[in-house]
Amino acid sequence: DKVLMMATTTSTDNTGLLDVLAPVFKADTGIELRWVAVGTGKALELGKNCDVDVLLVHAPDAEEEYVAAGYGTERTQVMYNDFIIIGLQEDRAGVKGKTVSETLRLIAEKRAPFASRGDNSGTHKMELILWKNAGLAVPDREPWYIQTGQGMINTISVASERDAYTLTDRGTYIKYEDTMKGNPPLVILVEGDRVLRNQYSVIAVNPEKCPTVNNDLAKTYTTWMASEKAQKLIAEFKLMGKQLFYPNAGEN
Amino acid sequence: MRGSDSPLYRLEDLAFFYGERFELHIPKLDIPEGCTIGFIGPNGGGKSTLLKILSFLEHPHQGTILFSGVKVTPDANPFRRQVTILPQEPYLLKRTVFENVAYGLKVRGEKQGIRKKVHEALEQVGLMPGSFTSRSWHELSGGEAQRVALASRLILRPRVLILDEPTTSVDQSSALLIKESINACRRKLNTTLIISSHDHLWLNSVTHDIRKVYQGRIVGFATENLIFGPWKKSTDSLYEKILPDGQVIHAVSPQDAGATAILDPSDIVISTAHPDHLSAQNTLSGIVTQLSIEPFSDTMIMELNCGGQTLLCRITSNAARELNILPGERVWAVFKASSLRWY
Amino acid sequence: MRGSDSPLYRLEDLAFFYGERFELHIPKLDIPEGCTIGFIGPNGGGKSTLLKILSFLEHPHQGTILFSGVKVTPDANPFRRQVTILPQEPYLLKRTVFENVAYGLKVRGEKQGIRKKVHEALEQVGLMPGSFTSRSWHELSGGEAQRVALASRLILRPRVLILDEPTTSVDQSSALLIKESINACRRKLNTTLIISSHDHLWLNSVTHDIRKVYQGRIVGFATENLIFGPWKKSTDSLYEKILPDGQVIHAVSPQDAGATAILDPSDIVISTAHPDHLSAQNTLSGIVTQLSIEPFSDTMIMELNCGGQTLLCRITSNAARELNILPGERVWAVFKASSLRWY
Amino acid sequence: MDYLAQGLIDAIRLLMSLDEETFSAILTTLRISSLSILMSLSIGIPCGFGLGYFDFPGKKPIRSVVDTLLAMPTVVVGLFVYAFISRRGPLGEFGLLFTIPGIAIAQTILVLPIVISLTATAIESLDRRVRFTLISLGAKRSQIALASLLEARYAVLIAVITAYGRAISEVGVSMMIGGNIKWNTRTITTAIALETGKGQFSMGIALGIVLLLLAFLVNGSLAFLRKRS
Amino acid sequence: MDYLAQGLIDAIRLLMSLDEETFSAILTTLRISSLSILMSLSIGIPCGFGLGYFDFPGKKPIRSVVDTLLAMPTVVVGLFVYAFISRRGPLGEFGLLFTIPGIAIAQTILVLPIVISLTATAIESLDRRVRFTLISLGAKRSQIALASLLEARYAVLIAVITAYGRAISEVGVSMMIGGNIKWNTRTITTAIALETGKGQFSMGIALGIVLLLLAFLVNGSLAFLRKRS
Ligand SMILES: Nc1ncnc2c1ncn2[C@@H]1O[C@H](COP(=O)(O)OP(=O)(O)OP(=O)(O)O)[C@@H](O)[C@H]1O
Ligand SMILES: Nc1ncnc2c1ncn2[C@@H]1O[C@H](COP(=O)(O)OP(=O)(O)OP(=O)(O)O)[C@@H](O)[C@H]1O
Ligand SMILES: [Mg+2]
Ligand SMILES: [Mg+2]
Repeated sequence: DKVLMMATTTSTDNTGLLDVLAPVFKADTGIELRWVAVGTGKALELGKNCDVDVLLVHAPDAEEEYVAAGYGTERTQVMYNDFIIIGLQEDRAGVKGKTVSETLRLIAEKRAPFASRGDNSGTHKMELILWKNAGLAVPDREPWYIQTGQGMINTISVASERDAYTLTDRGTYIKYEDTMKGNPPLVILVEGDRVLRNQYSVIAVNPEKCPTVNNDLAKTYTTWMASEKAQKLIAEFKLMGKQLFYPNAGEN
Repeated sequence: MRGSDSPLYRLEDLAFFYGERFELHIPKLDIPEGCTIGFIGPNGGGKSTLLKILSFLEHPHQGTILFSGVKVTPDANPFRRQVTILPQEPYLLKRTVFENVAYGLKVRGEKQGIRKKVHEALEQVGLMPGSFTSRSWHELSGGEAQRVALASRLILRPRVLILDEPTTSVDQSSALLIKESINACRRKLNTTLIISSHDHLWLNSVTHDIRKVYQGRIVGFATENLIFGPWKKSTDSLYEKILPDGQVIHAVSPQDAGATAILDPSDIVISTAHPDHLSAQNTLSGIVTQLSIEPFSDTMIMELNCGGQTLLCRITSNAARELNILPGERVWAVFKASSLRWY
Repeated sequence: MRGSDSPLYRLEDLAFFYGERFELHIPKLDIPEGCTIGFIGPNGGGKSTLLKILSFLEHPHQGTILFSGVKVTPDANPFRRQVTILPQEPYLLKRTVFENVAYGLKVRGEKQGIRKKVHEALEQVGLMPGSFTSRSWHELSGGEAQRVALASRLILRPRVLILDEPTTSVDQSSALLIKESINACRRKLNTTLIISSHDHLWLNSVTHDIRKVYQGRIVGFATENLIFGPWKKSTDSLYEKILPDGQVIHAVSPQDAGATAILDPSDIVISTAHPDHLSAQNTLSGIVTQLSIEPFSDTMIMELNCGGQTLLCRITSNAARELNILPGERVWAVFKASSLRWY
Repeated sequence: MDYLAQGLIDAIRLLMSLDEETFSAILTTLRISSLSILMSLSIGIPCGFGLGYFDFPGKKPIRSVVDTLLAMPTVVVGLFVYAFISRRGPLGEFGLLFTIPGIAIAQTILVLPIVISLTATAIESLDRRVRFTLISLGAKRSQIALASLLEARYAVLIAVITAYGRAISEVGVSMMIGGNIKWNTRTITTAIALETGKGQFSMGIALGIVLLLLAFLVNGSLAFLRKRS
Repeated sequence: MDYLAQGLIDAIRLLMSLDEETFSAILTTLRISSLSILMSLSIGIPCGFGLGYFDFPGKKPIRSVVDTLLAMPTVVVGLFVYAFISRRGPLGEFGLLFTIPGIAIAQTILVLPIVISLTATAIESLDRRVRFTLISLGAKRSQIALASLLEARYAVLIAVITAYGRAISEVGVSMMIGGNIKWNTRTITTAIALETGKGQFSMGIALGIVLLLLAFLVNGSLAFLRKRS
């Protein structure tokens, strides 16, 4: 039996995308896909330790570093979704429709509560970039800046309990909308900015560093994910009638 | 409440069960205030069970207990602190000797003079306070532990002091001391004393009101002899029990083969020579093993060993003097078959 | 190994401490195989400690024990299964009576005939197997529990049987039974018996080799009288101890005021009238409380109560007969001041 | 393997450098665990005593339920408490969510079964004579409870230590109710979870060592109590 | 609040519908916890007996260490074991990561301190006469151990139940070592963590109820043992 071990981030697992892809992959190639869903940092660490064969992650800078250090090969981008800023309908800082940088400046100025994941995840890294882009220092001990150090859903929960704004990926937000029966306390306020794109890539663990990994299977998987069939499946994957991921294999 | 006419304890139609196996049944028992009453009897007779009931640790399954005229209920009992029991196997709290003896005072909220009282109580049981107070509960010999437990009861100056075999594993001179301490309690504080013991002599020196507890019943008085079955039919009307050495005891119509006979020591006549031509059906030869004075009377108890069966016989001091019998001699015990009453 | 010339136990210069407080010290003690030896003495004397050492439960801090000629070491002891002890406060395993009695056989890997042996052992201690085997450990009276514990030792048929106060809380007829059981052990199996007890009479009926253990030392024989201090100087060479009733005992040069004197019962002369013109300095008046035969001899032990001090006196049976003394009578005990030896 | 060695070095560095973040987490941890252990002892020990000492109808089923609750996952306790104290919950108005008292309440619920069950067993394992002795010496109900607990002090102490260990080491409740908010409700364990999630395994180990040191100190002071008593 | 009620309904539905995913998780949970409890008992009970029964130099420090390890967070145990069994770790070649035996080993390490500490206390709390009685009746060392444990059976049983509760309810180790792989190493607790992480609180509660039912059944069978003995 051919088993491919993958480390991935929680978003792909939590949304249920992998549950759709894995059976088809097995039917096509006879390979059973097993995955552990962890934070991006931990996923990369598992790769470094040769405990998995392939990674599906979304932190471009860390990924490049990882590949450059020789731990991974064949980084292939497969899909993206985007980040959004959500907050209360009342929108006390008045950020609705503003650009991302303006939004952050307004929040900092009004000292409106903002929930940050603070866990080095792809989302957190994106947030750090956004602060920098806005020309602001990353807040730390400000009372309005809530660093949860938790997963996305929990961070959204914290934000809603504290009437805070937060940055989230759209997939998780749709999931959240779903559990709130379509009537979430936090709504989308800022979206669509090009910088908010959230790119997912597949990386095979380098067999030179890790002789025990199944590099062949990893290659097969990478190819399959970039295949038209898989790309179509990704595009068709919907929650509440909404598309979560946008395939972009081969695009640059 | 405390009617001077009603006895301290009145037990009526009381019953306590351990499953099907054992039943303590007491149709009626009065214990007047200030008296001393002793219980004696074979193992498993029910002494400890009775004492636990009298100290309100167990509640009977049937019948009533009146304590100074008031009915005792199973729960919250206003008299609990007036009664204290030294159990058969006393337990010492895992603390020092001092704290063990002082515990009862402390829970009563006493704060003053505890030290002095503890020392007195220890002295009463023959333990030198200096050497014992600071010891831990396990740094004691068996008899010392027994006496610490007693001291922790004496210190309470209770209205009723119940002692379940207080002299087990206590040496003889301490047994004497204990006797004096509890007698002092009675004299000075009019404490009612309820005591069980297997040490007949010791118990006798503390009280002359000794009851026998046997198979869950109070069956008369201490010095009575119990003669156990099996009995088998010998002649038309007589039954017999054969002693280990071949001698025979005759009795009249036991209820069943395993029945137990009671023989009053006063019903036995002693002879220094083998008696002939006597109407009594029972003549047993035996060795005198012990002679002791009976307190508060002009009689003496003679203990005979008749081929393994111990018989207590009551004789007057005069008779003893005339017969000039000493331990180690052979005598004959004579009694009627009809003197054996059935339990 | 089992040299017929070497005694079963040989203790040499043995010492055992409980901190600073107590020291058991035995310069030399031999116990031959097959004998019966008794230990008696006041509470805290060290009997239990000695018996624990003899049963290899404690190891002395100093000195050696040879067991059938082999030196005993603190750890792995090849003789452990040859010796068993009934402790002063026996503990029953939280199982049924049957399992308690059978446990020793089971750990020895015996499988056959256990049922029969358990029944026999229970009968030996006077418990009917039918009514007891299936009971749980806590469904027993004090004396019954004591006897179950004894049965679980008797069943082992050990080479050495050590009993620490085996008759506490056991009734008199069971005490007789126990005596017979352990005597049978000795007769049939040549078991060595080591027994402590406070019941002088009972112990006396089991063995005539009774030692007194006092303040951690073996101080001679059982019937010796101990007279405790305080002593105070009266005349030039004499010291005196005043008894509760005012009578005085004179002694010669105690080491210190708290010293304890030993008085051999054979050193006391009994008189039925107040003796005059006697050279002995001590003449105490007392009431005879008890007379008992001494086994294996033609003597008798008379127990006197001299104003609170118990004195044991040894007289020949002939003398007893001639004097015609009975319990309850007043007599005079006469002995020399120099008869008091110092412990 | 490297993590372990690196973790040890990091642990020493953390403690030596008086790292502010770490000390904030240590303080939060100590606050929460002291609060929760005090609450759970003051509820759990009396309940455990009652369950071990008295005979009453329904005792056995209650005991079974308590024993079963020993298997309650922290996350479930977290969810349960969250349902009550979240804004929309019945106790929402007290604003306990994401606060130290909130975590302490949830931890109390988590460790209560341990305290109750182990205390009840400690009392049940006592010599059966203790009860009669205390009653016959005149102790009233609360005095009996106190004295019985003292008789069983070793077993009760180990109940306390086990409960404390559980409280200080749990993460689910602290995460769910506390929110792992930096400088605020972040405890050592939630910090460990965070670092581990980041892939900073050696930092996780380092914080784990810090936690164990803390536990060692707390146990040490309890052992000191044990000695004195 | 709603999700508590909803959780109850979901729990019934999960069990009634014989939901395959749930049953896979139940089975995995049972397998792991049985394995880990067996291992921890067979190591921990002898160790606990030794620690409670014998006096030896270093006994007290060892006891303190064991008591401290009660405060070991699951994640730290997970990291620790991970360091050994990861491919690059010294035991990497056995491929224990992401497997049931791997989780069981880590859980064993997690609950060992509980078993050892509570067993030691159970033995220490025994009447001091037990030891002498067993020796004098001729029991050899292993027989003494067995009989002492039987004398302390209630306290030992509660040690087992506490340890089992800890093993079945922990999530950090199962997550770290097991990886929460669906159909494979997903246990009830990791499923709860997953569902909670997704915001499916009622599902988390439902799975929590399932877990407690499981624990109740296991305890029930142990209570049955307790009755028979
Ligand atoms: N908890 C119990 N369960 C069942 N039976 C019991 C229980 N306790 C005692 N018994 C039985 O009840 C009877 C009376 O016991 P009790 O302890 O009152 O006797 P006792 O007269 O004090 O005997 P002893 O002289 O041996 O102390 C005995 O036959 C005993 O076996
Ligand atoms: N564990 C202990 N620690 C300290 N001292 C002890 C300990 N056990 C006994 N002792 C002391 O040692 C002495 C001897 O005790 P032991 O039990 O041998 O006496 P004993 O002769 O058996 O007395 P008893 O007739 O009361 O049973 C006593 O003074 C006692 O107080
Ligand atoms: Mg009794
Ligand atoms: Mg003794």
